[in-house]
Amino acid sequence: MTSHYTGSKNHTPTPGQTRSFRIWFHRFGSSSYFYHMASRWGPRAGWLALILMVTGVYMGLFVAPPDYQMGDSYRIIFIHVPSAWMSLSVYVLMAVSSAIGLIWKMKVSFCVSRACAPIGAAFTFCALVTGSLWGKPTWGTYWIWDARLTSELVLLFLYVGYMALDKAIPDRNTASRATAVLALVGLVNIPIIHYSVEWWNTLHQGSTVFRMDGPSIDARMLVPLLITTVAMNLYFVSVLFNRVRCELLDLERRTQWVRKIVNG
Amino acid sequence: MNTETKDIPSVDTHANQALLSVESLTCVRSDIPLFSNLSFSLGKSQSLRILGPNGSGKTTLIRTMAGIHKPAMGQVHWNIGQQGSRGFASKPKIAYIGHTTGIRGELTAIENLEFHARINGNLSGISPTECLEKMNVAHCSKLPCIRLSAGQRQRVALSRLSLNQYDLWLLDEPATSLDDQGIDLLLDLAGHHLNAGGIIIYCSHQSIHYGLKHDREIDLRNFKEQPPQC
Amino acid sequence: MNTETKDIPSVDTHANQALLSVESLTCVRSDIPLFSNLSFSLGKSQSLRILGPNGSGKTTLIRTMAGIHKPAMGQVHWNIGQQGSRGFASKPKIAYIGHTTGIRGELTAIENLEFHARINGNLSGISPTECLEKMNVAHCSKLPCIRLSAGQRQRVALSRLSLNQYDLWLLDEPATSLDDQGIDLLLDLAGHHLNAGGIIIYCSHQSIHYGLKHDREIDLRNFKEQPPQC
Amino acid sequence: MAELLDMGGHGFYIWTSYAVVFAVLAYGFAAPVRRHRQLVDEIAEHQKSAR
Amino acid sequence: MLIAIIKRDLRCVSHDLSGTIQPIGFFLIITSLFPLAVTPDPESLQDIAPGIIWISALLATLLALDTLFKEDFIDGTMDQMFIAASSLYVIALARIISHWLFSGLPLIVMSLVIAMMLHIPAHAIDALIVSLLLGTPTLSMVGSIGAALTVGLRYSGVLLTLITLPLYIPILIFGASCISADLVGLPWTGQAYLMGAMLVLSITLAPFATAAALRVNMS
Amino acid sequence: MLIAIIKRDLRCVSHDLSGTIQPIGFFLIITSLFPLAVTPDPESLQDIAPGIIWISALLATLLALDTLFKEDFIDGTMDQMFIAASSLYVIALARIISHWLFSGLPLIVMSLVIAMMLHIPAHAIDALIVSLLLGTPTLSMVGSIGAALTVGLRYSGVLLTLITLPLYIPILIFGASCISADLVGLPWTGQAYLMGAMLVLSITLAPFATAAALRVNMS
Ligand code: HEM
Ligand SMILES: Nc1ncnc2c1ncn2[C@@H]1O[C@H](COP(=O)(O)OP(=O)(O)OP(=O)(O)O)[C@@H](O)[C@H]1O
Ligand SMILES: Nc1ncnc2c1ncn2[C@@H]1O[C@H](COP(=O)(O)OP(=O)(O)OP(=O)(O)O)[C@@H](O)[C@H]1O
Ligand SMILES: [Mg+2]
Ligand SMILES: [Mg+2]
Repeated sequence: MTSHYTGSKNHTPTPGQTRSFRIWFHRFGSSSYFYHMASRWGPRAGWLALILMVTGVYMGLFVAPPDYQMGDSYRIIFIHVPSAWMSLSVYVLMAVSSAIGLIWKMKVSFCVSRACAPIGAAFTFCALVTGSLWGKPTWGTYWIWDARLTSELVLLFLYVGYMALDKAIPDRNTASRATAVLALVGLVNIPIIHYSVEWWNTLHQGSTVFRMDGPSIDARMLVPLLITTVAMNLYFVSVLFNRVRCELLDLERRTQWVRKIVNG
Repeated sequence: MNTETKDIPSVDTHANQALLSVESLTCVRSDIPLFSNLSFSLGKSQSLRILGPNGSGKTTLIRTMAGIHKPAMGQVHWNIGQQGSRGFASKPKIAYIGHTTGIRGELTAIENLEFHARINGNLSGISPTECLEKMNVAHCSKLPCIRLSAGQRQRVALSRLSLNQYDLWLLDEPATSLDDQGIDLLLDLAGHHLNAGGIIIYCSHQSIHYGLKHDREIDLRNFKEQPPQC
Repeated sequence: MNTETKDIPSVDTHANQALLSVESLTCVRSDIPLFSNLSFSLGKSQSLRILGPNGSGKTTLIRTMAGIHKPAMGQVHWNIGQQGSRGFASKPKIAYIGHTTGIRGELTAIENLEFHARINGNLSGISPTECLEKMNVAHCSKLPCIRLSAGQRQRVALSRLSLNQYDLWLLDEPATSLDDQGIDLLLDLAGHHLNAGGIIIYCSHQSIHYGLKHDREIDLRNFKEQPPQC
Repeated sequence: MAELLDMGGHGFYIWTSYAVVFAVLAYGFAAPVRRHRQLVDEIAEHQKSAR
Repeated sequence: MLIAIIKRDLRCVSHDLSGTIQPIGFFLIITSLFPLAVTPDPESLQDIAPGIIWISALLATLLALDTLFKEDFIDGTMDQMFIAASSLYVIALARIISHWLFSGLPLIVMSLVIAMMLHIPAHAIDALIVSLLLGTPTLSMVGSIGAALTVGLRYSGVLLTLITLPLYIPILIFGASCISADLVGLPWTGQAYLMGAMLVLSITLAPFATAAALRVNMS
Repeated sequence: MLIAIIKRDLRCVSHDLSGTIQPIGFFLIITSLFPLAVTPDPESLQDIAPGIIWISALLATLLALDTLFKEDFIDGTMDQMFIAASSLYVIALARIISHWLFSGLPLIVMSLVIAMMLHIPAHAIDALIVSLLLGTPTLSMVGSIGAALTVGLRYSGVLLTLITLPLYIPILIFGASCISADLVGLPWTGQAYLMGAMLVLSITLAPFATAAALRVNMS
C-alpha cells in the first residue's frame, strides 16, 4: 500500500510489517504517508461531522425542552460548551505535537501544530462570542471579569501570539521551531493561568457534565450536547487534515511525491 | 542528520597531520543546497582560501565552521589530543571576524577588547592596548567605537585576533575598509599565527594572498549541484 | 561660518566648465580638523577619486558633499543654470552609497528600490527590476534583503544608481564585498554615467580605477595641517 | 414560526450565536480547501515552466 | 515623499493581515491587565476606565517610539531620505503619521470593545472617541520630538520615557477628565477644546522641532 | 563569562551616574501618571496602589525587553559570545540578570518612596517588598523567552508584548493581591508562596527556553 510513493524520508516498506509502535511512528513521520492518509480520512470525517452537527443542532434547538431556570437561552450550550472544550484540547494537541517536532525533528508534527493554531483560535473565538451572547440574558452583561472568561480570553491571546510569531518569521524552519518553543511555554502556563484566575474571581458555571456522581443534566439536553461535541471533534480532524495537507504540499513542493500528486 | 564518518580516515589529507577535517559537508539555505559534499582537511600552519562569487555560500561555510550555522549533512571534526604541542583543551579556540564585527558602538576600543578577552576566559595574556597597537589603532582607544571611521573599526575588530592563542582563525573578508597599511599589518599577524602552528580559513574578493607555503584554495562553484536559484 | 566666496572664480578650474566647485573646505571632527582648505572643481563627465589612509576623512568629505555633514569652513557650490543641456532643476540630484547602504532588511529588493524611486520623485523612469538586472541581482528580488549575502545586498544598493538620472554620484567604497563580476558591472554603470555627462566622486582602498579620461585624484594627506590625533 | 424564532425572548442571542459559530466554522473549512486547490495549481504551473 | 515613507512603513510592519491585527490584540491585552491587577468589580472599573484607556494610549505610544527614527538612522535610510528631500520636515511628518496609524488609530478602532469590557455606558462613548481622536495624534507628535532627540543613543528606552512623559501629562489629564466628566453627565466640551488647542499647537510646532532635533543628530 | 556580560551591560548603560539615576526617575514618573489619570483621592489611590505598582513593574520590564538580545544579534556580538561559550544558556542567564538589575531592582529600591506617594500604610510595606522581590525576577525570566523568540525581527515591539503579557498574568494577579491582602490585614503568605513557586519554576525553565529560542534564531 505504501509502495507507490517515495517519501522524502524514505522508509522502506517490507511486506507483512510488524505493527510495532516504532513503525507506526515512523510512518507518521513520513510526509507522503501522512498526506495520503489525510486525503483519505479528512473528507470522511468532514461528512460525518456535518451529519452529526445537523442532528445535534436540530435536537438541541427543537427537541430538547426549555430549561426551567434560563428558559430557551440555554440552547446556546450546544455550541458554546463544545467550542470551549475544543479550544482547550486543541491547544494541548498543538503543544504536544510541537514537543514531538522539537525532540524527534519531525516535519510532520510541526505541520500539525502549525495547522492547529488557527482552528483553535476559531474555537476560542466561538466560545467567547457565544458565551458573551449567553451572558447578556443570564448575567445581564456581555462581559464580566470572571475567571473562566478571563482565562479564555488569555487563551485567545496565546493563540494569536502563536500565529503572529509564525507569520512574522520569514524562514519556515526557524518559524516552526520558534513557535514550538512558544507553544510549550504556553502549555506550562495554561494551568498556572487557569488556577490563578480561578482563585482570583469566579462566577462561571461549575462543572455540570463531568462530575463524580454523574451528569447533573437532563438526558434530553445531554444527548444533543454529546452529539455536537463529537461533531466538533470530527470537524476539527477534518480541517486539521486539510490544513496539514496544504502545509506538506507547500513545504515539499520540490519532492518526487508532490510532483506525482500534482501531475496525477 | 550527521553522517557518522568519524572513524574513516578522509581521503585527500596528509594522513595523521590533519588537525581539522571537514567531511562531505552540505549546507542548505531556504531548502536550496548551496554546496554539497565538501571535504577538506587542514593541518598545523595551513591556510585555506575560499573562493566563489557573491551568494555562493562563503559566509555560510565560515559560519558553519564556527558552529553558528548547522550543516544539513556532514560534519566538522577536530583531531583533539593528537597535537599535544598546541595544548588543546577539550574544545578548539576559534576566532571569527565576520561581515558584522561584533564591536559595540557605545564602548571604547579598549572596553570592547576587554569584554572579548573576558568571554574567552583569558585576561592574563597580552593586554588590549598591545593588541590595538598591533593594528595601529591604539591612538583611538579612548573613543566610543561608533565615532571611529569604518577602517578604524575594522582594525579594532581585527585586534581581537591577538588577544588569545587561537587555534583557528575564520576571517570573512577581513580586508573590508582597510587601507594598504592595515592590510600589511593583518598579513603580519596572519604570518605569525601560521608560524605558531595556527590555522586560517578566510575568504576575500580582493586578492590578498598570504604568500604562505601551505596556502590552499577551494572554489565553491565546484561543489554546487544545480544552478543558483537564490 | 561659510566664507562668502561665491563670486570669486576659483583658481584651479577649467573656468566656465566647472559644474561643481568646492572652495577651501575645512572639516572638523571632535574639534580636530581632518583636512583644511580643500578646493577642487569638477565639470561634466569628470570623476574624482579621494585617497587617504583609514581615518583621514574620506567618508566625512563625501558626506559633506552630500550635505549631510556641515563643513566648518568653505562651501560646496553648484553652477546651476549654466548647464542647460543637463536640464538642472533648482537642486542637483545626488546619489550616495555609503558604508551603510540604506537598504531595509524587511523589504525585498524591489520594494527597497521602489521606495527609493518614490522618495526621489521618479517612478516613470526605468523600472526597479531593470535596475536590479543591471547589477545582476534580479533573481534575488523577491527575498527580504536581510536574507541576501553581503555582496548581493551591496549590489541591490548599487542598483539605486540606475534609478534616476543623477547629476553626482558619491560612492564611499562601492566595491565592498563585490566579486569581480560585480565590480565590472559597477564600472560599466559608471562609464555610462560619465558618458551621459554625470560626475562621480568616490573613494576606495582597492585599486578600481574607472579608466576614464578625466579621472582626478585628491590625497587627503596633503590637506592635513597637523599629525592625526584621532 | 415567529414563536420559534423568538425563543421566548432570547431569539436574538441564540440565533446570532449559532450564526456566528457556523459562519466561522464554514469559513474555517473552506479556507484550506481553497488553498489546497491553489497550491496544486501553483506547483503544477511552476513545474511546467521549469521544464 | 510623504506618501512613500508611510507606504513603506506600512509594508515593513504588515506584509499581511496579521500585522494589522497585532495592535488590536495589543490593546485588548493591555486593557485586561487593569481589571486583573486592580479590581474586577464593574462599578469600580467604570470609575477608573478613563484612566485605563488613556494610560494604554500612552503605553502604546511609548513602545513604538524608540524605533521611530532609530532604524532609519542605523541602516542609512535617513541619509538617503535627507538627500532626496533636503527637508527633514517631511520625513518627520511622515514618520509621525505612520506612528499614529500603528498606535493611535487601532486604539480608536478598539475603543468600542474596550468600553464594553470596562462597562463604560453608551452615552459616554462620544466623549471617549472625541478625546482619543484629539489626543492620540498629539501624543505621537510630542513623542516624535523625544525620539528625534535620543536617536543617536543605543540604549535610549528609559531616557526617552523620562523626556517624553512629563510632556504627556497635560494630554493625559484632559483626556481622562473628558471621559470621566461625560460619565457623570457633566459637560466635557471645555476639555475637548483644550485638547483641540494642544493638537493644533503640536501640529504646527512638533514636526519642526523634530526636524531640528534630527538635524542636530545627523553628523 | 556571566560576569563579563553583566559588567559590559552595566558599562553600556551607565557610563556615569545619570545612567543609574534614570530608572529611578522612570518609576517616579510612571507611578505619578496614575493619580493624575485616575484619581488623586488618597483613599481610592490606596485601593488601586497594588495594581499601579505591579503594572509599573510590567511596563518597565516590557520597555527594556525589546533590546534584550537584539543589539547583540545585529552587531554580531551574539556570534562572538556563542563561539566563546558554546552555551547559550550562560548568555541568556547573564542578560536576564542584567535586565533585572535595570528594571526590577530600581523599582524595589524606589518602592518605599512610591508607597508613600500612593498612601500605602507602613504595615503593608513588607508585603510590597517581598512580592516585588519574588515577582520581578520572574518577569525578567519569562520576558527573556519572548525577547529571544522575536530577536530576528526588526519591528517586534507589539508582537513581543502580545506574546509576553499573557504569560505575565499570574504574576500580576498574585503580586497585586499580595499587597492588597496585606492592606486589609488578611494573610498574604499563600500568595507569596505561590510567587516563590513560580520564581523557582521560571529559574529552572526560562533560561533553557531562552537559550533554545536563541539557538533557533541563529542561522
Ligand atoms: C464570554 C463568556 C463565556 C466564556 C468565555 C465561557 C467559557 C467557557 C469555557 C472555557 C468552558 C469550558 C470549561 C472547562 O471545560 O473547563 C465553558 C463551559 C461552560 N459554560 Fe461558559 N463561558 C462563557 C459564558 C457562559 C455563560 C453565560 C453560561 C451560562 C450561564 C455558560 C455556561 C457554561 C456551561 C454550562 C459550561 C459547561 C461546564 C462543564 O460542564 O464543564 N458559559 N465556558
Ligand atoms: N561621528 C563622529 N564623531 C566624532 N568623530 C568622528 C565621527 N565619525 C568619524 N570621526 C573621526 O573622524 C575621522 C575621519 O573619519 P572618516 O570616517 O571620515 O574616515 P575615512 O577616511 O572614511 O576612513 P576609512 O578609510 O576608515 O573609512 C576619524 O578619525 C574618526 O575617528
Ligand atoms: N539568513 C538567510 N536565510 C536564507 N537565505 C540566506 C540567508 N543568508 C544567506 N542566504 C542565501 O544563501 C546564499 C549564500 O549566502 P552567503 O552569505 O553564504 O554568500 P557569500 O558567498 O558569503 O556571498 P558574498 O560574497 O556576497 O558575501 C545567498 O544566495 C543568500 O541569498
Ligand atoms: Mg559573505
Ligand atoms: Mg570611510
